[in-house]
Amino acid sequence: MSLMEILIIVVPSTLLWAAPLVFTALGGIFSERSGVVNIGLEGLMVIGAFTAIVFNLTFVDTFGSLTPWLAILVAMVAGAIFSLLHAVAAITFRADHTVSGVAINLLATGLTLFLVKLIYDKGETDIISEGFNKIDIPVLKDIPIIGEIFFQNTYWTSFLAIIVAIIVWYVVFKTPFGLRLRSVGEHPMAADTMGINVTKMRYLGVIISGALGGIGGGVYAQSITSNFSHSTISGQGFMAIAAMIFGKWHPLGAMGAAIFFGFAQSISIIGSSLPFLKEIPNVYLLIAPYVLTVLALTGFIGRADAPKASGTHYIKGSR
Amino acid sequence: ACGKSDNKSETSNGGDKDTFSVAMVTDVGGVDDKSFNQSAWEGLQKFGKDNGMEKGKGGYDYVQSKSDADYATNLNTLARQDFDLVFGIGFLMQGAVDEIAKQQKDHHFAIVDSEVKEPNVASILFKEQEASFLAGVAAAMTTKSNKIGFIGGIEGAVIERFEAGFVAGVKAAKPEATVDIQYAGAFDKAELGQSIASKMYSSGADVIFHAAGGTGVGLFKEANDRKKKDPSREIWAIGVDSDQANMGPDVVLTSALKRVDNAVIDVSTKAKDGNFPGGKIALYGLAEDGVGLAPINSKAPNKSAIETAVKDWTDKIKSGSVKVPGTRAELKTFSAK
Amino acid sequence: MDFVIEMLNIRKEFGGFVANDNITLQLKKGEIHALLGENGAGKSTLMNVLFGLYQPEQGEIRVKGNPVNITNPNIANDLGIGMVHQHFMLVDTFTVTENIILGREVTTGGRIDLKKAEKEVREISERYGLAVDPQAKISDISVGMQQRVEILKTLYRGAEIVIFDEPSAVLTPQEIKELIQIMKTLIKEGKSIILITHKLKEIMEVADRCTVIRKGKGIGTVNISETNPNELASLMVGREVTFKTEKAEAKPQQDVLDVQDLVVKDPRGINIVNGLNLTVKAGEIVGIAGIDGNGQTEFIEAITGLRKAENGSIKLNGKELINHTPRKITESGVGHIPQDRHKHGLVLNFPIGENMVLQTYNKKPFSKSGVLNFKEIYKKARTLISEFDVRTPSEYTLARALSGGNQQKAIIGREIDRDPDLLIAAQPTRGLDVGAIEFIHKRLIEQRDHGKAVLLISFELDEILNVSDRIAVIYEGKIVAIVNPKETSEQELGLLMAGSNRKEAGEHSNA
Amino acid sequence: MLKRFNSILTPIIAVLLGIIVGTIIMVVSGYDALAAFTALWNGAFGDSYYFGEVIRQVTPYILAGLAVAFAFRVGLFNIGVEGQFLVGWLAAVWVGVAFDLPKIIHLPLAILASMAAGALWAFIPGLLKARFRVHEVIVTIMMNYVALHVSNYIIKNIITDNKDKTDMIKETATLRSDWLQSITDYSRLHWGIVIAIIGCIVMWFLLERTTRGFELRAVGFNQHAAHYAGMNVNKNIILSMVIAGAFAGLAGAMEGLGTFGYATVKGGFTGVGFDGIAVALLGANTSLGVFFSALLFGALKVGALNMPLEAGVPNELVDIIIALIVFFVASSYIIRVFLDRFSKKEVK
Ligand SMILES: Nc1ncnc2c1ncn2[C@@H]1O[C@H](COP(=O)(O)OP(=O)(O)OP(=O)(O)O)[C@@H](O)[C@H]1O
Ligand SMILES: Nc1ncnc2c1ncn2[C@@H]1O[C@H](COP(=O)(O)OP(=O)(O)OP(=O)(O)O)[C@@H](O)[C@H]1O
Ligand SMILES: [Mg+2]
Ligand SMILES: [Mg+2]
Repeated sequence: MSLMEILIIVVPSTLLWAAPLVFTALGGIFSERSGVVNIGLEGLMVIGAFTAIVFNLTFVDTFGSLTPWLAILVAMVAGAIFSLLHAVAAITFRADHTVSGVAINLLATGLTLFLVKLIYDKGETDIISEGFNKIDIPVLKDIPIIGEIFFQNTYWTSFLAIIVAIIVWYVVFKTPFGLRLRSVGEHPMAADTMGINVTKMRYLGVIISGALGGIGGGVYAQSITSNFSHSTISGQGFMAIAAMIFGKWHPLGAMGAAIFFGFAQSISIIGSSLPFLKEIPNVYLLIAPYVLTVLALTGFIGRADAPKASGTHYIKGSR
Repeated sequence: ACGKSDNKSETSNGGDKDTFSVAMVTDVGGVDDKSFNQSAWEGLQKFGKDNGMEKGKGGYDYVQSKSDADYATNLNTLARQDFDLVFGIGFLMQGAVDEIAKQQKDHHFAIVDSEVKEPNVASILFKEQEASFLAGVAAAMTTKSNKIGFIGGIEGAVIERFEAGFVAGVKAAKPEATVDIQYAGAFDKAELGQSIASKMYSSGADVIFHAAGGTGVGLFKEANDRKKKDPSREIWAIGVDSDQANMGPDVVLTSALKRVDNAVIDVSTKAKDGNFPGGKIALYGLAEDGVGLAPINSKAPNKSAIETAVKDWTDKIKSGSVKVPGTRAELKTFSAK
Repeated sequence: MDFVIEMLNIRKEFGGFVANDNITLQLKKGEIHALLGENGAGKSTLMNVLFGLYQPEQGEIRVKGNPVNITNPNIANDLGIGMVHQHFMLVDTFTVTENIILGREVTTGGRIDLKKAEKEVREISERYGLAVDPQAKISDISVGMQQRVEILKTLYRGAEIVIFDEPSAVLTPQEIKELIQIMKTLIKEGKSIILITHKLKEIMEVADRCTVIRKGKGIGTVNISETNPNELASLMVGREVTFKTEKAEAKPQQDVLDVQDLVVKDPRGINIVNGLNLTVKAGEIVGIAGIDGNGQTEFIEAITGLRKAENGSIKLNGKELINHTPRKITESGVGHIPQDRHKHGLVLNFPIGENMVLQTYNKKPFSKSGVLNFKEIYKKARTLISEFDVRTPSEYTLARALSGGNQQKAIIGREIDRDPDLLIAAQPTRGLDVGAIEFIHKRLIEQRDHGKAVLLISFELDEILNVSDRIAVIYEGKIVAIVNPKETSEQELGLLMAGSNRKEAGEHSNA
Repeated sequence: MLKRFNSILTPIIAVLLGIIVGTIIMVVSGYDALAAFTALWNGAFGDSYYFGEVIRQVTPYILAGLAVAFAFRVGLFNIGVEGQFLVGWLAAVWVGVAFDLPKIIHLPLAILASMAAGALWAFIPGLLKARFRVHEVIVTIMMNYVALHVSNYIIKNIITDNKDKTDMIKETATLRSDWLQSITDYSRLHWGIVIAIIGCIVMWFLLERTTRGFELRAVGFNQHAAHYAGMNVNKNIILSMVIAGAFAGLAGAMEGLGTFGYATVKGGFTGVGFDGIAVALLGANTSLGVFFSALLFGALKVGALNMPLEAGVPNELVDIIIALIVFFVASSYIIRVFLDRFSKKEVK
């Protein structure tokens, strides 16, 4: 296989894998930047995947090829609403953020499977007929070499994820909202004295993380699994958290990390066909993404500092 | 609680009831896994309806496991609920069936895809290689690039039978075609199936067969995607276990059928009639109608030629003149006359 | 009326505890109004009420004669009230400009316009003589600079009334001078100031009037021109106070601590301690005077093994200790009252009793073959609690629940009880009230009299001058001068700390 | 006094609230809640068999819970229990099938092997955290996947000849007991529960009564103060992960030597490790708390299996109830506020 051939296979698959992780990791950034640890991203993805699939199955006849796009909007709203539970617990009820996040994960899995059984009277949904499909990006696909590698046989969602990452970077680092969000996650009392409503900002951070986590789940289900079952989302939320930390809580960093995960994942699949990797027992390729991540963190990323006030409660007047 | 349990064991040991009841335990996949759990449940439902039984206690029913640790509990629960015959679906349940069968000697059990040597257990095995051999023939006769793909779930004896039979079928029909074999390492990761399929199609394969349960869903996704994008391209996928034609009317060439439903009905009927094959292996192949090949897609270019060839090979296998290899070792020495 | 602010009969409770009890404060336009009281008297609380952080249970606030209801800092800002907090309210990872504009961002098309904001910040800072680098990160600038950022924050919001809560506590004498200058500029520009400080000298120097509160109650307001420091002090405490710590002549003996050519790097790789030499003898207190950031923290951390030293030698009683583990150093006879009691000194979530054996838990009688003996641990705790007058409900109370002063007494008790040859006291009285300070100073002197070597680090020149037998001035990681407290002045020390050499410093202070 | 009472009352109220909300969900969805709870109860305690199964399920839950709780107490979040559990399971079975030894040696050896394997698996994130400050959450997540694939590989290619399942462990390595099975009507109850209880006691004693525990707790609360006090922070971080991993490995041994007696190739995670997180959190990371919350979880999980059959209610309902309980425990601040208000009124 020539390098070109390898790239033509690896790059779209990398981006396909990365897209849901990018969305969800960006969600994590909003939450943690506001000071609320959100280990419940996995659960929010579950909710997103569930609602997207249910919506898609129900309305595909009405909306046709528009359905998957509407479905991720619905998933976004569902994720945002569900994340309110985490917000109320972690911000208003002063729950330990981690505990509340774990509860979100448990609840999402239990509730969605319960609802699947209630709605469809079986353990998993049917397969959607209208998901996100492979496309060639108009115009760009004709660029020599690059066009073939990056813009053919790929998915709109991958590019949407990259665009959203750039938007998030802009929002977090270039707008008043972002400045306020970060100030609340670093030093809520300082923010309070500057007249910023800490509680409101934190609620917003968590809700946006729910929305993005919902999109992540919706994208995953509609571009990869095509149905919803107990195993649709199994660990991607945690991988998104890993991407967020790996990317040092920076939107573009998290995007890079998610793409790296996608790449490692692709290599583990294509590896057995590459001449120099062929002889290696399969197990090494299977664990490669995870080992590479750990090595990367140990080797050249070093320590990453979370927003200072993340995981803490802001109680007015306490010091 | 004590009194109640006494009560229960009394009835369960009584045995002089007039109705026959049967139930099954699924693995974590559940009865709609589009794979053998589903097939088994369909068989059980058919058996129940044909015999005028009702779903529930005293009729036919199933329990879904939520983890490996639940198998034994569920098997035992069903035995305690007085079902006369309890199926454990899948080789994963082998240990649990073995154990519970030893405890509940008055009940009949059956295990699918594995062997348990107890007098009250029937072991249901399939000659998957025969079905996949036919699939291999169909694939070989369809491919233009002479590159064919095989996606396996987790490596194991059952999937190895699929693999060996498939490769043998390809070789038999078109010796110059090559088969790219890859395992996903999971039965429930559609995304892995999709990536592997994408890789195979991108590197020239035009027919891919999967024996990977839910992972195989990704194969159909990828095939459909590519077909939709470029309808002129010949892209085919082959399903497994049940007829998966509905996964992609334009791309599913055929499916290697594993009629768990038929086997379940067969064993249940035998048990009901007092001929329970306890302690024996019930082996289902082409001859027993336990495996087979689904109808060839009408859009396939040389549909009738394939059908003829398949029929031909089927007869040879049924007659015993061709013995399809069930392991990689056997495959090495296999040669199709 | 010419009052810009009137706080009338303010009452603020914290769950039953009355922090402000019927306090009245009236601020005239263009005056500097001092607010004086002991630790915990309720000063910060009163100001937080004015700033909208707390809601009072009773009382009325008027701004320029109009009754107002200040429910959050935004309203205070809109009313022209700004506050420079006792603990800085700055986001470390932000730049100076970002901190200043936070909540009032300058935008063009939804985007923060940093260029424009920086220009505005530069303009204000030039107008009021508050030199800052608008692009610097807060974590990279000095404490004095950070304070200027705090002031700029209020001015940026167009504050007419600026509240300063203990602004000088963290500053060097030179910086304090600058601050006083700044305040005078502000008044000239038509602002009014409320100044909270424990330093009577400052009040005498800049304030026009002073309101005194004691234990949450208002004692009254006096004109500075009609009073003197002694009167203010007795109003504040409710009794006569002496300002000088009594102590006998020191009798220094052999060298206990001998530091030679010590070099310590900070995380950025700069030699923050840069060839430092110092000896401390048995029976003397050596005070280290210096501006924060000149290496005193790193110096102590190197002695105590909390930070790696690059080079040099640290000898205790002649034995080399450089880069040994903290445990080894502790056990060789070093006691350490750390600068940050919450970070280093205590495990706040442990009972105070367990904190008393933080270093000795693995020694008999507190444990035997790895198993703790709680009976002995709490017996020791009870002894220390009564000996060092630690006010706590019980020895099982979490350290977190104690007030700062009592936490500090517990640490001091623990360190002294281990009977070290060298006792290092880093800012042992920071934020404590007069009574506690007196107690701690006595203990340090007592240790000296028992023949121990004591090394005192403090940013309070008063404390250094009163307690030390010798003063070592640290500047840029070196001891640049050793002076006798009896033969020096605050001015001279201040100049030495700012890097002038001995001769210049002497000339300046004489001039 | 009142405070202590409230701190026991809070989790009880959380459990009740969880059940109430669960009931509402069932009623709204048109299920028979009473039948569901009856089925749940019968499925957990209706019979000595089910009680035995509950205890069997509780056993790994306790140990997995301890594995999370122990690390938590030292300030580390061990999401890697699942992986440590899998390698512990594998190691125990490996020793169980590979050797022929007298029981007195074989069983302890298999147990020790599981602890060593879990400890090793946790040592890596511990070391990376201590040495390079790499976030333990990421490393433990990654180690879970590595454990899954590596143990599958070892089962297939090293212990067996391309099979999906190892042989049964030798009789000399089993935790099972005919007697325990006979008194519980042939449940899979095994001696592991004794080990789990010993595990609780060990964790309590180690943390609360020893100098080592003093250090671990100090590091957990305040690393700076621990360093100041002369404790080796890095060593304690690594040690805490190693001990946590040993607990998780032990949990694996419970499955390998008790419940199953073999190890199989797995398509995905077992979930025990993740359930351990919830167990630990519900138990407030204390050994006694872990014990009781594991009991609750075990009963709910085993009892739930009976719900679809007997009451036609999806057993996911129990997952919802468990999640709600964790949620309410997390929000205990608000429960306490209510309790305080309530008790104040009483006094007045
Ligand atoms: N948030 C709070 N909750 C409970 N009590 C508080 C709170 N804030 C302050 N207090 C109490 O109110 C009293 C007054 O505190 P305040 O901070 O106003 O004192 P202060 O005069 O500023 O002291 P200092 O000189 O130490 O700054 C303190 O004794 C403290 O006990
Ligand atoms: N938020 C709060 N809730 C309850 N009590 C408080 C709160 N804040 C302070 N206190 C109590 O107020 C008292 C004094 O607190 P304060 O922080 O003013 O003490 P301090 O001597 O100034 O200490 P520090 O040196 O830490 O500033 C202590 O008893 C403390 O327990
Ligand atoms: Mg104050
Ligand atoms: Mg104070």
